[in-house]
Order: sequence, then C-alpha cells, then structure tokens
Amino acid sequence: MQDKLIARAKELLAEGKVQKVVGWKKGLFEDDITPAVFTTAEELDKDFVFNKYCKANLSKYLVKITREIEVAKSTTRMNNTMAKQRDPNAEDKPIPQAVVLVFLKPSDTYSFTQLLKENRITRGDVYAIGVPCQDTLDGGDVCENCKNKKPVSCDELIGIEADIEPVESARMAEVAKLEAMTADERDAFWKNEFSRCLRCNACRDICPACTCEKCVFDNNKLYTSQKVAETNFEESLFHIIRAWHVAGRCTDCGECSRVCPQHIPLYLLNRKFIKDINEIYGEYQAGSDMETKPAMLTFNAEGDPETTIVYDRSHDKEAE
Amino acid sequence: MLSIAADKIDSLFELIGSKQPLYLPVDNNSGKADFKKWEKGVKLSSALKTVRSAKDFFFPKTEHMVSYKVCGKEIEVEDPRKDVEDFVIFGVRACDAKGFECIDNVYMHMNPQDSYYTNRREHGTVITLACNEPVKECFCSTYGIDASLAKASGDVSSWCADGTFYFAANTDKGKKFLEAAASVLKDADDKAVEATKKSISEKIEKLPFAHLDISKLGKVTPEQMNKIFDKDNKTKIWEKASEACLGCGTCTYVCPTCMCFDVRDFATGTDKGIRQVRCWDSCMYNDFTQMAAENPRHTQKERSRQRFMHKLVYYPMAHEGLFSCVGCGRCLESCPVNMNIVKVIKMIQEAGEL
Amino acid sequence: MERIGVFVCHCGTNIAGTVDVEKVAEELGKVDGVVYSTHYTYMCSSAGQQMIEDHIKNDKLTGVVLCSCSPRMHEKTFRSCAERAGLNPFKVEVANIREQTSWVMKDMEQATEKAIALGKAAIAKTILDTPLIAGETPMTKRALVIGGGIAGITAALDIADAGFPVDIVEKDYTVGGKMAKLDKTFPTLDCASCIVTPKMTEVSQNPNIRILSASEVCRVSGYIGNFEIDIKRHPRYVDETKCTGCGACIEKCPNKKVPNSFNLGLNNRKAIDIPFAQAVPKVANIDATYCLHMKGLANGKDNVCGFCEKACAAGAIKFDQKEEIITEKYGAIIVATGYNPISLEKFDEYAYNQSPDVVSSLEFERLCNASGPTNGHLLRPSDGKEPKTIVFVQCVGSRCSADSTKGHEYCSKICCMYTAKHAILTRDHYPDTNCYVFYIDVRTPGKLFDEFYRRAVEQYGVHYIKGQVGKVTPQSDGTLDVQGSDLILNKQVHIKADMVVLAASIEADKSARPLATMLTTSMDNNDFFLEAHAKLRPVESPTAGIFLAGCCQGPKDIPETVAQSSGAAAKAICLLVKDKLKNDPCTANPDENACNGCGQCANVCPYGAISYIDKDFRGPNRTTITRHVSQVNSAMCHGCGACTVACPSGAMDLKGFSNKQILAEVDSVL
Amino acid sequence: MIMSENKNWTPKIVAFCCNWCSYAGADLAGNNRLEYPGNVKIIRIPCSCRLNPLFILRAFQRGADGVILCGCHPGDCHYSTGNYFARRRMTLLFSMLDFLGIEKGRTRVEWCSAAEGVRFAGIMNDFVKQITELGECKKLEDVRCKTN
Repeated sequence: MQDKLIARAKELLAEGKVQKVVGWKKGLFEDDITPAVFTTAEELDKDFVFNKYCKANLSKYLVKITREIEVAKSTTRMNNTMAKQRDPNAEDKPIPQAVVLVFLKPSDTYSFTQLLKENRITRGDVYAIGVPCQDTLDGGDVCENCKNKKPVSCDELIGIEADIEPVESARMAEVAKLEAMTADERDAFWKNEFSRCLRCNACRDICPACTCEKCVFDNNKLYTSQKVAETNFEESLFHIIRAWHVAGRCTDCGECSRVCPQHIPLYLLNRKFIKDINEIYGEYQAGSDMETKPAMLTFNAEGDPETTIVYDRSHDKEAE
Repeated sequence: MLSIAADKIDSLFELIGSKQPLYLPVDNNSGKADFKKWEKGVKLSSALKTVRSAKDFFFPKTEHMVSYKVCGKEIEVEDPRKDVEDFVIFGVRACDAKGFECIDNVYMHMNPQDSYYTNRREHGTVITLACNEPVKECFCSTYGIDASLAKASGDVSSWCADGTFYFAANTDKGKKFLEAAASVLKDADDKAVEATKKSISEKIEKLPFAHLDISKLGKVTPEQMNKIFDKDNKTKIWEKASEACLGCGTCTYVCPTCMCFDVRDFATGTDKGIRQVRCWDSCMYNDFTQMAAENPRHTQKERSRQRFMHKLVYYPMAHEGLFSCVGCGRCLESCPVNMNIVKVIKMIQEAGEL
Repeated sequence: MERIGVFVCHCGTNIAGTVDVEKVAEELGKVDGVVYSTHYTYMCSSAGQQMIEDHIKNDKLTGVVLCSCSPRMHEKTFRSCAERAGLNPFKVEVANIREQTSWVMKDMEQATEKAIALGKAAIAKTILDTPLIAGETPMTKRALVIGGGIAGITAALDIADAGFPVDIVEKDYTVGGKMAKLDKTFPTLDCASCIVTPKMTEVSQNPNIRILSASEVCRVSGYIGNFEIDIKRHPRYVDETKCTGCGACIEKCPNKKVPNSFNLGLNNRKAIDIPFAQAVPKVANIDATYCLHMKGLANGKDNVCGFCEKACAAGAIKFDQKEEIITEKYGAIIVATGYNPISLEKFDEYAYNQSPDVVSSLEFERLCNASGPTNGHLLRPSDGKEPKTIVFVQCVGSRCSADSTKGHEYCSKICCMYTAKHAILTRDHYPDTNCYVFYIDVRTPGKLFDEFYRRAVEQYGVHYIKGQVGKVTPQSDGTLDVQGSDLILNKQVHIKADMVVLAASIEADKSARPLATMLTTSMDNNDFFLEAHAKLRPVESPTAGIFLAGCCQGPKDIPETVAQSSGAAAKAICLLVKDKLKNDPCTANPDENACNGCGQCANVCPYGAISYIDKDFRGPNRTTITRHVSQVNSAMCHGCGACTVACPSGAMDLKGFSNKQILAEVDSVL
Repeated sequence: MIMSENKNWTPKIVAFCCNWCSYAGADLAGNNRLEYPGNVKIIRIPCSCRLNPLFILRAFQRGADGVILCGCHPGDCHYSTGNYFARRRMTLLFSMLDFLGIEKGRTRVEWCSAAEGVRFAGIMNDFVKQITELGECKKLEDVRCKTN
C-alpha cells in the first residue's frame, strides 16, 4: 500500500497536477510518525510511510496549506492592482496556482468535508485521495468503534471501496456506562480526569473542528481568554466550552483523546453530544455531506422536546 | 550508605509523610504516573517517568502572586506569600534534578531573584532515584547527565537494587532527611549500588541516542546568528522542523526546563477585587511575545526556532554551556505529532549548519 | 475614564416605601466610575428629567443609570432626556427596582440589597456601553409584487393608489390567478369573473403599475429599501407592445391539439392563443412545443406554417424572441405566490388516474364556468352527459396523519365552503342531480358561512355523510362505485356516482421555496411563508421589507386574502413613504479579524441579515489574504443575538447587549 | 468552614429573561404585587437565543446556585425562531452538565409570556425552593470567587 501511494503521488507530482503532498513521514522509531509536506519524488522515496502508526488525521493541515496557496494568489492579485494604480499599462503577473495532494483515511474524510462545509479549505486547492485505515490501527475505543468507514468527498480512492456500508458500532457504550452512574460518581470521574489536564491545548490544536481564526480561549479581547487552569472550575470550563463549540461539527475522529498527554478520554464529551443529538433530533453525522444542517443550526418547531427531556431521559440511578 | 528493603519502603514514606508533605510518583488511572502527595495507601509507581516533570513543585502551573482590592479611592494590596512548609519529593530522576539547575540559574541565581520560586526551592528536599530501566526515548547521557547517579544529584541520591533501596546524602538538607528517617534505615555497603550503577551505564550506552552529536550547538558566532535569521536561509531546517507543529504547548508543559510564564488578572467579582496569577506559558503559543503592534514571531517556524534555539544555543551561551535540555525524552513521548528535539538535533547534524 | 451618574427614583412611595432609596444612592455612589449619585421623588417628571439633563451637562457625565421602574416603561423617556442633554441615548441604562424589587418584596433590607445589586449591574453595563448611532439607509420608492392573483392585484392597486410605482411579476401569461378560473364565490354566489376581471383591467390601466407576465424572479440581492432583483422574462414569441389581442392569429392557427392549461387540460387550445377573453395583458402567446413553425425551426426548416405571422396585421409575431433578464431596484417586496391544489396522482384510491369523471374541485369550477370547456353546462368529461349523482369527497390530502407521505397535516380551510357552493350550484341548476358530500368535519367559521352550509343541507337537500371515502371504483357501465363509511349510521355505504369531485388540499406553490431561499425569508415545514409574528405581525415576513399576501402564507379564502393583501400593501406603503430608513443600532456586529467565515451565524439568522464577503486582509511580510468573512446588514438585523451564540470564535457580538456587558451584569448581581 | 452548614445561607439565582415576553411577565408580576424572593436577580437579554452557555457557567463560577432562562413560549418568539434555537442549545448544554455530574435542577428553562405574571412569580418561587433544597452549588463553584 505504501508503495502504491508513493507511486501515485510521484505520478501526480510529475504530471504537475499537484505541487505538494501531505502525508506521513518516518520517525526515529517505527511508531513516531510525523505529518509532513513532500514536494519531490526523492523526499517521498526517502521518508514517506504508510503503516498502522499513521494515525494522524491530515485534514486540518489543509487549512494551513491551502491558506498559503490562497495567500500567494491574493498577494499577487493585490500587487497587480497596486501596480495598475501606479502604471495603468502595467502587465498583470500571473496568479500562482497550486494544488496539494492529501491522503485521507475514511474517518479523516469526514473532517475534510466538514472543513469544506465551513469554508475553511478551498476545495480547488486540494486533491484528496482516500486510503484505507490500517486494520491494526490500535486507537482504542475511538478507533475500534469508528463508524465512518465510507470515504466521502475524495477525488480518488486507492485500496478502498467507495461504497462501504456504515457499521453499527458500540461507540456509545462508554458514554452509556457513564450515564448509568450517579451524578456524584460522574462528577468525581470528570474531576479526576480534568485534574490531570495541563491545558497544553493539544486536544484543541489537533482538532479539525477547532480551526477558529482566534480561539475564544486565546482571544484577549474577550473575557474568556484563559491559559493554565487555576481551579477545577476552569478545568471544566475549558472542556465544556470546547465540546460545546464542536458539538454538531465534531466528526468523532478521536484525535483529541489520542494526543492528550494525560490520556483524558475527551472523546466521551464529544460522543455525549453526538449521542444526544442523534437521540433527540435524529441521526446526524458531521461531515457526511455538504448540505445537511447540524442540529444546533436548525430546529423543529413542533417536534423538538422541551429541555426537561434531559432529566426525564437521564439514566440517573438516584431515582427521584 | 543507608538502606531499607523495598517491601518496607512504605514505612519510610509513613515516617516522613506524616510529618511533612511528601510527594512521590504514583500510578494514575490513565496508565501513567504523576507525582502525588503521600497519604496512607499510596504506592510508589514503578514507572520510569511521570507525565509532568518534577518542576511543578518549585514552579507550579499556576501561582497566586498578589491581590488588589479597590475600596473607594484606596487600593488594598494583599500579598499571599508566606513561608512554604518543608516538603520532600521522592523519586526524582537525574534528568529532572538537572532541570532544577536550569531553572535555578534564571530564577534564583539572577537578579532580581524570584522569591516565589526561591521560597519553594529552599524548603524542598529532592531525593533522586537512579533509572534502572532507561528507555529508548532517554538521551540524558548526551548532556553528560548520569541516570545511574554516579554523580551526586539532588539532596539525597537513591538506588533500588536487589529489592532494597539505598540512600546517600549529598547536601545538608539531605543529611537532615536521612537523620529524620534514621529509625527505619539501616547501614549498608555500596556493593549492590555499584553493580546497579554499572548495569545502568551499560544499558544507557546501548540507547539509540546515548551520544547525539551536539558539537555544533551550545554556541554560535555572530555571523552564524545573522545567517539563522536571514530570510533566505537555505537550510530550511526550521521550516521542516515546524511544518507539522500544531502550536500546542505539550512539549513545554512536560519539559523539566521550560520556565516561561504569563501573568493574568482574574476578577473574582465586581467588588471582590483582582487576583493576579502567574501561569505557565509556552513559546509555541501564537500569543507568546504578542506586543501591541504585532507578534514578531509570525508563524510556527519562528516559534519552533525560538524553542529549540533557546534550549540548544541561547541558554547555553548565557549559562556557561549548560544546555536547557536534560534528555528526559518527555517531548518524544508526548508530542501529538511526534516532532521533538532529537529530530531537530539530527536535522542540524545532517544539514551541517543551523 | 467613565463618569457615571446614578439617579434613584422614589416613584412616590412605590419604590421608596420598600427600598431605602437613600442607602441605594449612597452605596451606588461608592462604585468605581460613579461620580454623582442622587435620589428624587419622580425621576420621570419634568423636574426629574431636568435634573438629569443638568447633571449630564454640569458633571460631564458619560453615562447615566436610572434606578426606577421597568426599562420597558421609561427607558425611552430617559434616553431622549439624555439625548437632549447631548449624551448618546445608548449610554443610559435602567435598573428595574420597582417591578422587580419594591413591588415583589416586603422586607426593606432585602429589597434595598437587591436594588443595590441591580443598580451595580446597570452601572457595570453602562460603563461598557458604547455610544451607538442609528444608521440610515435610503429608500427605493418602488414596490415589487410577486404573483398576480387576487392577492397580488389587490396589493399592487393599493400601493399604486398611494402613488408609488409597482411591478407585478406573474409567471403565467395573464394575471388573475386562481380566482379568474372560479365560477362563483361563496357565500354570496356572485360571479368570480365579474369581481376579478374589473380589478385586472384596473391593474392594466393604472399608470403606476407595470405587469411583467410570463416572468419569474431569478435573483435577489440587497435588503430592505434597496432590493435588487433580476426578473427573468420568458419568451411568449409575441411582441407584447404590438399585439392588440384581436385574435386573428388564433383563427388561422392550424394546430388545435394543445392542452389548455387555463382549463386545467380539460380541453384544447391552439398553439397560439390568449388564455381567456379577459386576460390581462390581452396578448397572444405561442406554445413553442406545439407550434408547427417553431418545431420546423428546430429541425432547420424555416418555411413551415407561419400562418399566424401572416395573419397578424400588427406584425407582433416574433418567433425569434429570447428569454430576457431585467434588473430592477425595489424598496419593498410583497410575496403573493398563492397556492396550487395538491397533485392527485398519488391518491389511487379515488381513481383520479383511472376515470376522467373523477375531477378535482378546481376542475369542477371550470366545468361549471360559463367560460369553461363546457360553456357552463355541467357535463361529464367522459361522455359529455349530465351527471345524475355527484359525490364530493372532502379533505383529500388535508388533515392527514403526521406520518402520511401523501398529504398534509393542516386543514385547507376553504374546501368545506366551496364544496357546499358546488353542491348548491349543482342542485340549483340541475335539481334532479343528487349530491353527496363525504366529510370529516364541516368547518364554517366565517360571516354567513354556516348559514350557507345549512342552506345546502336544508334548502337544497345535499346529502352530507360524515365519513371518509375508502375507494372509488370505475364500473363497466361508466359509473363510479364510491365506497365509504358513514360514521353516524356506522355502516359502509356504496354510492353509484356519475362524477366524483375531490376537494384537493391546498399547497404552497412550488416556486415558493426557491423564492424563499432567494429572499432569505423563513418558511414553515409546509412551505408556507413564515410571518414575522403569528399574532402581531401576520403580514410581514421576518426579513425586513418583505411582506406576505394570500395563500403563500397559509390557506385562506378570498376576503381574507384581500384583507391581508391590503394589510401588506399598507405595511409596504409605510416603508415607501419614508425617504430614509432609520435602523435600530442594537445590531449584531462581527469582528472580521476573528471571523472564520464558517457560515454558522447566517444559518440561524431569521432575517437573512448576514452575508459573506471576500475581503482582503494584510498579512505579515507584505502579503494579502482574501478571506470570506461575515457581514451584518444593520438595516435587516433585528438584534436577537442568535448568531452570537452560534459563532464558535466569539467573533459575533451584539451592540447594546454585548458579551462583556452581560458577563459584567452577571458578575455584579452575584 | 463548611458553607452549607451556614444557617444564613440563601441561594443566589440568576434569571435571564428575554425582553419581550418573560421580562414583561416579570414586570406584570410586579404590577400585581406578586412576591418572590429577592435573591432572584433578573438580567435582561433581547431573546432567549442570546443566552450563551458561557453566561450560565460564568454565573455558577461567580457563586450562583441556580440559573434559569425564561423566554417566549415556542411559536411566540418576538424574533419568530429564537426560542427554538435556545431550546435546542439548552437541552444539549443541560444534558452535558448532567453528564459531568452537575445536579439536575440547578438549570432550568421556562417559557413565560408577558401576560403570565402569576406564572412568573410561581416559577421563581418554585425554582428558589428547588435550589434551596439542593443547597449550595459545589460542583461548579470556583473557590477563588467564594472567598470574601
């Protein structure tokens, strides 16, 4: 598979169809793979890898890379305009065009689509190839119970079928387990988890849904800006608001918990929102298409239940 | 040299921990270890490393510095500083202990002195523990740090050999600690310790990064410096080193030598005044060095360069060749995209120049 | 540095009776930023207001806090008072210490404490208030009416009457809409044509009205006061300006086999035709799919037929006419896209597809209509004989269960009445024809409606059967077997009918949803346009400057439609008479530097006030980046704040109720 | 030290009321002199959809023991659709808070029209009673804001 991908990437580079390739790069050991940008066949031959350790979801890098491409275009356009102002006969410099090739595992394609949907990526700047996720990918609960097996929004597929039936997974089992606890147990569970939080922002910075120009937690113009949490309220606040901001947009790729240096199961928060949305407002998979509106951007005047449903359906053991 | 059987170590912890705060590495429920305050039932972790380094004890994540309260036209200032009670940290590895030295240079040995840091430093007793099983990510030997504790490290050096913990005091604080623990310790020879030291050294020699080439680092000439900051610098090391970087702060927060902080105001309520707090900051964040007009470090490239140059060049230039990296390997383990200082050192090596 | 003045009102004893106003004034005087604090018996009195004005001037106040009655009561009063003194009116906040404090509490200590807390919140908010200035937008003094049925006609006439130019866009070849197809109207039984055709003529003769028939709206941009609309004019292959409507061309046209859409396909017309005698504009149109010449042209022959061209003395025939797009500016838009009966194709049980004698009510109207295919004689479509038994089926596609895939949940409102009308007319003209009506309920709320229905039952002997029809089966003898249940007698009934008339449910016109998308107005689940407020603003759409008339907003009968149309016209006129529109300055306000361009905000905006523009931003090192950022049109924004919460980056904020202000209030009250 | 043992403790409650219905409903409660406890502090927002979850969390951080949102009845929103969005948002938020173990009943949404003064006072009395039973909010408190 690795050879196939390298060969195809080289082909596209040689044809001039793409100028950059976003893929995975060999590390010091077998398992420390780094996302990387390749521009030549030599680089690909030397460092490109595709194996079971290629866990990183590359879709978010496209935000940065397509922006670089767009900056080059915009800058040339602006310079042309300014040149015209100085000299009406000035010749326009050609607008530089570039396309980046990206390899996306099925689950990553949902993040990609969601980013397209939110105008974070210029579609024309990307050539997306869908690749299979490696069977032995040991991503824990997130990976084992991954629902997104069918690639979407790709230009080409290698080694993977376009039509894969969605699998019904037990992905909500862990959430349900927590729901079945008492409120105090849940409180203790999360306080313990969050107490380890370093606020390194790895969860946020890897998240393909967290691509804000300026995160509310970094924006010193807002009252929300915050660095390391001083109290456990602040620890919870960050994670609640982050989960809230990606609710309806999170594709359940699980990168947040994969990269957490403290192994906090953050994906459970996202899955809780997904579970609620699916159960209360109907099945919705973020990033499965470009049109469907996520639950929080729409409503059903007659059909939506009142907020008390939260308590009516809560599996809380403390029967009241 | 004093010793205690490994299965009796809890009695030592109880003796110390009942008198003053004692911190030791403890397994947490995520399968990793963190320093935790001793209380009855808490067991010493067998993990080589805690996720966070031991710097937390002297340079905590957040620290209340001062509070202000406006009362009419008056401003009341509250200084929360008071003498920290004596405490002990057990199980610090040689790398972390070396990390304290790096921070000491800046917060204790320079003027003005950081009173918050110094206060804690003066009251903490550090008990190092030799690394019986160093792992592939370890590269402390590159910087001449000895995980076998052949060189004195911390206030007390300790080893675990053949089911027994051995202790040797290096400082007065260390001596005081051993005196306080005398009732549960007995005298021992250093035969087992010497054997362990030897075995550790052998293991370290076999590690992949036991001797990284850092000859080009530590200092640079002004010409080299100019070149590094030249826009057309052809080596592109920093572009490559930073292209995958997410700009998160994981590496800096787990690093035993990173010591940057931010000062923030927290309004506790309209009438309740302002609490000034310092908290860890990271040079990888995009608002680090943010100034009124703009941030001179526009992209992650400049930020990554700053981080690695600080560790490998600027800091050694200011502190007699001491690197601000101790080879603990935490960033190798924690970086979400597996970009780390070893890769950078190797890139510099390959490129032949910075 | 802010200089806030606090004015605590006693409201006689209303406040002072329960709240220690002196203490409130004293405590609030100590708050950071407050430079003056006082209390007075009646702040809203002219003396009180004068006092505020004087202090604004003398103490150079930058903000004023009133601790008084509800802001819903006197906020306006105090804001104008501040404005008179030269302070921006939006630097005034009111702490509600009467309705929310003195009137709901008895304990003076607690009430005083609460009053102080509310006062502090108001002070915190005032400090963060930014002076706001209401923007102005110019007004294009011209209205657009989309749809030329009775709703559109009425609205256009009213607006034109007020002296403003109006364009009517009608997708058909003639205005008049459904009403022009009707025979009589309930409950008065006056002739529909006699009422609507004079109106149509009026429209065509009004110098302020321009009719754009065979046209559709294809693009909308702009906003209240300044809509820019592209209107697509479909070719009719006849020059409207030259055609006199003499009909000579029609006589000569050899192709007689063109389904007549005006008669709902019940008979045929010619390839060139005028929809009906009173059509407005009375201009012929060529059906290009049937015209022999046009078909010839498509096959590369230009010498086929062409009789009409030769027959036309005015030289109006234009085989080469092309689709044309015209762009116009309007200040207000009235949507009157009307309705259509539901397609009966899906209702197999009524055998609509199997027998020509099963007709929809609208088809029945044409069969009764003097200008219809049968010239007003009620004859069966199958054999042209007079029917002796007619079964009317109510609620076909209306009042279906929620999970129905065929029909709608709602009641179509008019079917009960027009069915009674049909039955009465039938019985009146053909007393020996039996009429049966299957109904779920008979709904006759309306002036003279129930009397009318009772006349059908009592005077005309129409058989009303409570129950539903299960199946209509065509028989070999040409009759129809109608099998239904009679719920009152609780038995199954079979009726041998000559004709079955289905009261087809009313549906919003298919063009409505794409139009709503273009107009960025909201629709309900049934594709009816949503009104701005169900009770208080029933003729306005939530999108400013767009008004609703007739069945596009929900099923209605003619008088209701006309009433709503006049209402919508009045609302539009209210707009058009203004030279400039003053906007409420409390609108959403995006920080474009933090905007992601993700589109979340636009998705939740009920007013379509948010659009996206590509904007150039300067980056480091002399670079430029063109980014997609949100822009709020303050003329359209009503300031609800839905977008501020949808925005993940916190880029969207609301002037007058900013995030910082609300947070500061939260901090202050706790 | 343990605050809940404090006999003088009374709950602190923040009520966010939409300008058009609930705030007017509160005014009507006042007009009719219907009593409800003074520890309910009303903050006026233009519409229930203006309520950012952050405001709720901020209230808890600063020491609120209960937060209630009042808006127009579904279908009656002044901005036609605001409360529908608010309803979805609050449902999901409350469910998340419940998931994190925050006691149910510290947060509530009620629809209250401008004509329902009696109802408004009733809701507030009931909510205060409920929060009093729940006691002081511990799970979402910020210790820094509790001092003083």
